[in-house]
Amino acid sequence: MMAEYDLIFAILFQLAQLLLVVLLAPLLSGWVNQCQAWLQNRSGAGVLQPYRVLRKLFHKDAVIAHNASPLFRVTPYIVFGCMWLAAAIIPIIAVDLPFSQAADVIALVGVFALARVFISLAAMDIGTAFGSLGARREMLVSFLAEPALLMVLFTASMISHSTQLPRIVDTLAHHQFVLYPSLAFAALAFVIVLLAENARIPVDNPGTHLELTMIHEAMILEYSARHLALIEWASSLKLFAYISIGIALFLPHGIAEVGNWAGLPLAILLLLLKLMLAGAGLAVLETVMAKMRIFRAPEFLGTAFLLAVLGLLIHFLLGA
Amino acid sequence: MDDIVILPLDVIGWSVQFWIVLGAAGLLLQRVPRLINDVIFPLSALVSLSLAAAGLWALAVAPGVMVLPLGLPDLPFHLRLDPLSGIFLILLGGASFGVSLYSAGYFKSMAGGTLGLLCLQYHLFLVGMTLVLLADDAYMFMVAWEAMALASYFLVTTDHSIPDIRKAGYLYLLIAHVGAIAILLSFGVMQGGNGIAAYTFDAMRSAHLDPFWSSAAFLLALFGFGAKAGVLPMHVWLPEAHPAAPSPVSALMSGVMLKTAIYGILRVTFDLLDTQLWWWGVLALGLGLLTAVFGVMFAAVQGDMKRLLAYSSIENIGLLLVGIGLTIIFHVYGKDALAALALTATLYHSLNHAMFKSLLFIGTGSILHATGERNMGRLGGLIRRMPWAAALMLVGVLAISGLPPLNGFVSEWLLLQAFLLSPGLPNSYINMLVPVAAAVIALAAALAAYVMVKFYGVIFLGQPREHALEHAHDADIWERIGMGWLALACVVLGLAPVFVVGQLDHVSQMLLGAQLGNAAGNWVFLAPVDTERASYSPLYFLLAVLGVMLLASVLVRHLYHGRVRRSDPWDCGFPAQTARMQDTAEGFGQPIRRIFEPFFKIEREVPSPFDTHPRYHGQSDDRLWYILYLPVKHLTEKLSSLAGMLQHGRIHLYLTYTFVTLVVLLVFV
Amino acid sequence: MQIPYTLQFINLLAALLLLIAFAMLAQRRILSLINLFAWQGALLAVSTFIVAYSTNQHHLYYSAGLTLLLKVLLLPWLLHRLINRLNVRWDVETLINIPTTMLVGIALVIFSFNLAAPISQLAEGITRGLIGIALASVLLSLLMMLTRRKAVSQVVAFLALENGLFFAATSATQGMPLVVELGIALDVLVATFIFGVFFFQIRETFDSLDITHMEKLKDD
Amino acid sequence: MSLLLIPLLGGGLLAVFGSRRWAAELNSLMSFFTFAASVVLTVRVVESGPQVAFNEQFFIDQFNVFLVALTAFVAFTTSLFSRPYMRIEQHHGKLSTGMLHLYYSMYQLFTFAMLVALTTNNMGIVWVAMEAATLTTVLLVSLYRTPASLEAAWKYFILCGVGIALALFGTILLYFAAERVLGQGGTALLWTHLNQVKGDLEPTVLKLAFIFLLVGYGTKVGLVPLHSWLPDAHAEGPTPVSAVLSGLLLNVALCAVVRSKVLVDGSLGTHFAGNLMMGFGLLSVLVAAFSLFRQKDIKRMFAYSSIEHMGLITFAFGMGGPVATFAGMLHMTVHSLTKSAIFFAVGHAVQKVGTQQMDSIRGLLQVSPTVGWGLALGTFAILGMPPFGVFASEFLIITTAMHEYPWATPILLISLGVAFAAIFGKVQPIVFGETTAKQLPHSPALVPVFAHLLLVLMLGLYMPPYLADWYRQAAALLG
Repeated sequence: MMAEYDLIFAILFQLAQLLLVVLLAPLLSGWVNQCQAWLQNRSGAGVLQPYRVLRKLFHKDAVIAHNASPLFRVTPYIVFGCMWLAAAIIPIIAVDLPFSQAADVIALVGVFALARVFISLAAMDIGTAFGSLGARREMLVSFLAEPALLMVLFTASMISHSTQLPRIVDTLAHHQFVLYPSLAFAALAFVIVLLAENARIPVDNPGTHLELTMIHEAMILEYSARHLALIEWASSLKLFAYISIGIALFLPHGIAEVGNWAGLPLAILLLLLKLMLAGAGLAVLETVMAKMRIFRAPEFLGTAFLLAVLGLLIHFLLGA
Repeated sequence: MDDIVILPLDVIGWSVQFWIVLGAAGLLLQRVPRLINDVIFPLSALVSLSLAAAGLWALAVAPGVMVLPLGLPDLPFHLRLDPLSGIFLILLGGASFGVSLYSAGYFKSMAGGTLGLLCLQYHLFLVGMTLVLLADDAYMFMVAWEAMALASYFLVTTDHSIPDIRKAGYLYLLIAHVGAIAILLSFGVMQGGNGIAAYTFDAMRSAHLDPFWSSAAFLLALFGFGAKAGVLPMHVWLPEAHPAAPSPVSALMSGVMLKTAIYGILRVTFDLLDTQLWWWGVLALGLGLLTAVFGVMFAAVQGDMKRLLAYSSIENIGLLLVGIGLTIIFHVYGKDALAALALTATLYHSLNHAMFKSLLFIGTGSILHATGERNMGRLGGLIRRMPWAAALMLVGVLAISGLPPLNGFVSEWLLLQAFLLSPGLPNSYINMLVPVAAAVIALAAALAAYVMVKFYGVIFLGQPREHALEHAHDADIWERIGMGWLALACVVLGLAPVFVVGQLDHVSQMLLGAQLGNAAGNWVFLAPVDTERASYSPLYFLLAVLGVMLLASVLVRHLYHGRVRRSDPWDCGFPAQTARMQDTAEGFGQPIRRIFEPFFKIEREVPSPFDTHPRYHGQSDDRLWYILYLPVKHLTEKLSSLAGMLQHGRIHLYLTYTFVTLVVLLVFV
Repeated sequence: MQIPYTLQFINLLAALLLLIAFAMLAQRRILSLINLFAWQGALLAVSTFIVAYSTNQHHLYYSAGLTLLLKVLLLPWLLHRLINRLNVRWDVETLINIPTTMLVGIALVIFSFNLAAPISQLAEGITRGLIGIALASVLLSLLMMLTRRKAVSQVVAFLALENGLFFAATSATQGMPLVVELGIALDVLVATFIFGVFFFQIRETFDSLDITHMEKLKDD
Repeated sequence: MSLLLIPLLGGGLLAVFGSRRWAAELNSLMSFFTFAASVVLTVRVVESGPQVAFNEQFFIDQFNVFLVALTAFVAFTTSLFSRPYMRIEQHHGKLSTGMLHLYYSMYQLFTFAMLVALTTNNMGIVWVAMEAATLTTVLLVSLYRTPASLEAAWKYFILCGVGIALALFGTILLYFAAERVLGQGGTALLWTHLNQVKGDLEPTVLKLAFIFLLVGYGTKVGLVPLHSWLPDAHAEGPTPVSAVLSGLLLNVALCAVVRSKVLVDGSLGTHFAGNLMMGFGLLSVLVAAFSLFRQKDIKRMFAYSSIEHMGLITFAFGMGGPVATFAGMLHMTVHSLTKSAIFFAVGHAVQKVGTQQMDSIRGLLQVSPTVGWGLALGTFAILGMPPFGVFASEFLIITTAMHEYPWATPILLISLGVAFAAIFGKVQPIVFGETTAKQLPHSPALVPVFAHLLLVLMLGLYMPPYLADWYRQAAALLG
């Protein structure tokens, strides 16, 4: 009897989080931009700017190249769906999310990969110089970032003997407090991966359309209107997802335990706090760092990969 | 009851005979190629299906045994059908079903005489592979093994007027033969007791070897089967031979024949040898990792689509070998549940690779027919010309990139789980090795995605790079059916992992005495060891993604509008774009080549800015060829020149030989 | 004990046989080579006759007669005719100079005697030690074959080798069965004819009997 | 003993009628009769054990009767093959009628000599017959009267003559030892008697004798380093002659060696002779395999492959024991069949192109698929590719070696691998690719080729029980 109630509540939670993330994600990117603006002594467009952008884009007519294939048109939805899903299975408020039974951390990485492959293919679909350039660079960045991310997650799941995010978070947050040196390395690696995967400085610069430097923007050059809107939304979801992974792994404290309803309000409050902190941190990072040449990127990410593996090794070495 | 127990084997027996008949018929009917295409190949596909069914059936029942009145007088042909053979028979049947259907359409353009011959060789090839899986004594195994090699050799050299193809065939059969010699030696080491009857597998099973000799047997087997599978450093033939063959044959070779080598390694290591040693596992693991990274690295820089696929096959073989290595390690340290996990991952990945690699290879066949072009640098934009092929191959591409919810992801997931669950091995070195290995696997998987994006993007997407491509035609109906079947297999294998794992458990039970089972207990969730540790449900996953997508699109359409306007691509307002501005295959691979520069032997000629007709030529070669193979060649030549000095034509010296021989012998009496 | 005269005589003949073998080895002129060969044949015939007499086996008489017919009369005559027809009365060029050949020959003799010693122990009666001599003359002829470069002289050496064998067959083992000896004789005869045919063919193809012309076939 | 009379008669007839147009048919007919006779004989022997004839001068047991059958069969098929082959040669103006005359008569006499050598019981007669076989083939080798063929024939003649002479010395020593036990006269050289008393023969003498016999007959077998004549003779003679030389004469010589090996090891009680044979066998296999690489002339190459296989067989017989001997005989059979088949195919190929240089023979499959496939399949068979019979015997030999003499297996396997690389690499472009060949005036005889290959294939997949028993008995006989 009780179990059923739990299940129903859990499902409700799941839906709630789905809704929460999809609504909160643009806000986060808006917040990051705003912080950057402040750091650069600009008065930014305000944290709600992304929502306005999305509304505008949705209203416009979609303009599509003559030779665009169905693949091109369906990709935005796939990407959006994947990112939404990814953001939805990461425990940020409470750990009982029934859907994360269906997709563990490896699947999470898989989801990101799926979205990436599709957007790269779509970028090559029109057959413009920039499109394929962007696709190539995106894959180049990712083939080092993805294993690094996987290693980071592995370190955590080694510690918690599980590849399911709820279990990991549960272990990290609610058992006796332990300092994990391996996680320190993992955290460092993760930050780099986060920067790279979300097209941030120093790997990419979302702000510009400078041919020589752009990666993500080069891929979505041909998109417009609702498609572009979905992709933008998806990328803010992606940022949200990454940041919440970081939160879940490295400062999970305060996330509510299974069936602990009382803890929820606090959890939500903490979450917002963490998000704001993380966003501000990101802004700081982007402001203090400089964009690097595209061929420095592999070395940069190689470092991340190395750090992640080191973290894993240290876990084996010290058992912590 | 017995007859029921034996029955699967009988079915297979009939299928094999039927295949032989079909092949012969093909040879006889070479006057009427239509019959071969529209009747024989479809029939043979049905036979494949019956084979797969028999294999599936064999998993459940007790092993069937049969002794044919053929073979050597004291060593007749022994046949045995156990779960291990069963799984690989399913693989063979499933893959060849699609490929045969495809062939019905593919070979339409071929001349009668060649077609008849090819039909015969094709079926002999299938028969050879089947018998390899069934053989239960060394002699029959060798006969089937070499028959398989010979048939495939003739298939590879089907259009032998091209010198490169002859070279490829030569290299292929030579290395295959050397490998076969090693296998024979390994059987010789494993022989139980004396007399020729010691060469039945039963005798070998009952024989007990000391560690040294069993290691020798294992190493020889690893070498021999590795030579067939394309494991480093015996891989050189593979990227030559697989592209050379007609596409359906390449599909069978890459998809199925390589797996027979995996089957051989498993058979020898876990069935014939009664003990394993931990360092075998480490060796296999290391070799596998090297092979995987090497393969994918070279795949990334290929310009020829079939070569690219061939290198990707090398990568997948590497992954399989890693799985085998893990299995050995776990098994040696008594962690049989984990061993079962690793073995399941290996077998699962074998099945998957058979399906999607066959799919991709026959797909390239259609492209080849449509455009007559194997060089990706001259393709492009085919998704608009050949939508069917494009759609079906997209499935294959996603599957081989290891993306959820398709089958490639499941096996990689299982493999990574095996790594994650590994700690606690008594040997600290292995404990150190495991995470590194996991990292390399992840890297290889990610690179595979890179390769596949290049493959699909350059061939199907973008603008056609040549005008000839405007006239490309889509795959015909038989071809679509064949590709459709394989794509379907990829999806099903991806969505129903629980069922598949359940079947694979029979093999784990037989080889390791342990089962993986499914902790989740229901058919939706796949939870290898314990639901708390890990679980995955592709079905829910798929539903969720689709649901979210539909939700999004419906909302967008509903709240706003679906208006679309067509125009020229914007491309940053860049004027005057031509198809030549897209990345070529080589351009797409360039970053990889740059990052892993030391591993390639690169020769390029880059035009200077002042060339009136600038042309670029670049080639990335395999260093191993120059390091390992050429010295052997030179040594042989040196020795043969020594031998040649004996024969210098002067009769006096010949007489002196006789004289000296005589005197020496007389002295040494 | 008093050694029977027959035995002494055979031993003497054996010694002479060996001597002739050496002489042939040393011989430079082809005609005298053939004559020496004829003499060797004669010795062979005589010794066979004596063996036949002392052990009175009748078929040995036949083979003695056969030897006389073949090796003393027929073959030398044939060879002489050949040489006249092909007028090749040149000196024999050797590949290795004569003294070296002699030294090697002596070494061979010693070697074969040592080799035959244990066998001689168990040979009773008159044949003691003859195996050794037979072996020695066989080896000497072989040596001669591989030191001569003219076809004719090689053939003569070959025939001399046959002589050594025949000596072993008759004297040492007191006669093989008749069938065998007839066969052997027949083969020798045919062989000689074929040699003759060859000489003409070689001559007309290479217009010389120098077999150093025939070194074309080789692995290169 | 109609077996022996037929070829003799044939020789006589052909000596008379050899220049007629139907000489070739007569030749085939005679060979066929011989074959029939041998079949009859075989059946009789297999039913009612060994038997002797002509006051023990002739002796047939399971061992030599199988060689007799093989010899007669291959001689028959070769005669079938040589009919069109020789016609074409004549058409090309390479041969005159007189030469054909000589060829046909000598062919029959050669068959006769070999059969005598096989069936006789008298070690002396063995020698005589071997010599006769040499003499008959010498003229066949030099049939074309080209300088090369003359040189080859000369070398063949001299080397084999010397070898044979040494064998005679061995025989004499054998007799010398035997007469102590069996007394003077006829019986002392009869193998059957020697075999009974082999225990009491004088070891030292037999050792000596065996060395001479081995060097002597070994020269004819083509054991390294006595093999020098073999490539030349095979390359320069007419192809049918190469076929019978490779396929038959070598076997016959080996048969003689094996016979004496049985005696010597029986007398010594050690494995002396066996070891010697194994040594020579290994050396031959190794050297031949590496020599293959440098060949340019196709017949020469296959001659070397014959040396290699003879080495293998010698090794097998040297090992002794039922399985190895069985394997040795099986290998004799399949090698004769395959190698002669290959020579048939090669012969026609060479006629099509007009040269024996492999570099200029190309793309047989295009001009005549049958010849091409014959050559390709034959090559794969001789290289020990399953499912052909050669693999079966090699499998048995190697596995036995692995069990008895593990150290020898690497040598064998390396040699086999090298031989594979060499021959396969040279034959592939000959069969495949664009062609250089032209059509022939007479249709080639390919029935023999495929008949042989089918037999070999059958032996690889299925060996009839009676055949197996037959081999087993023979193996037991040789021990």
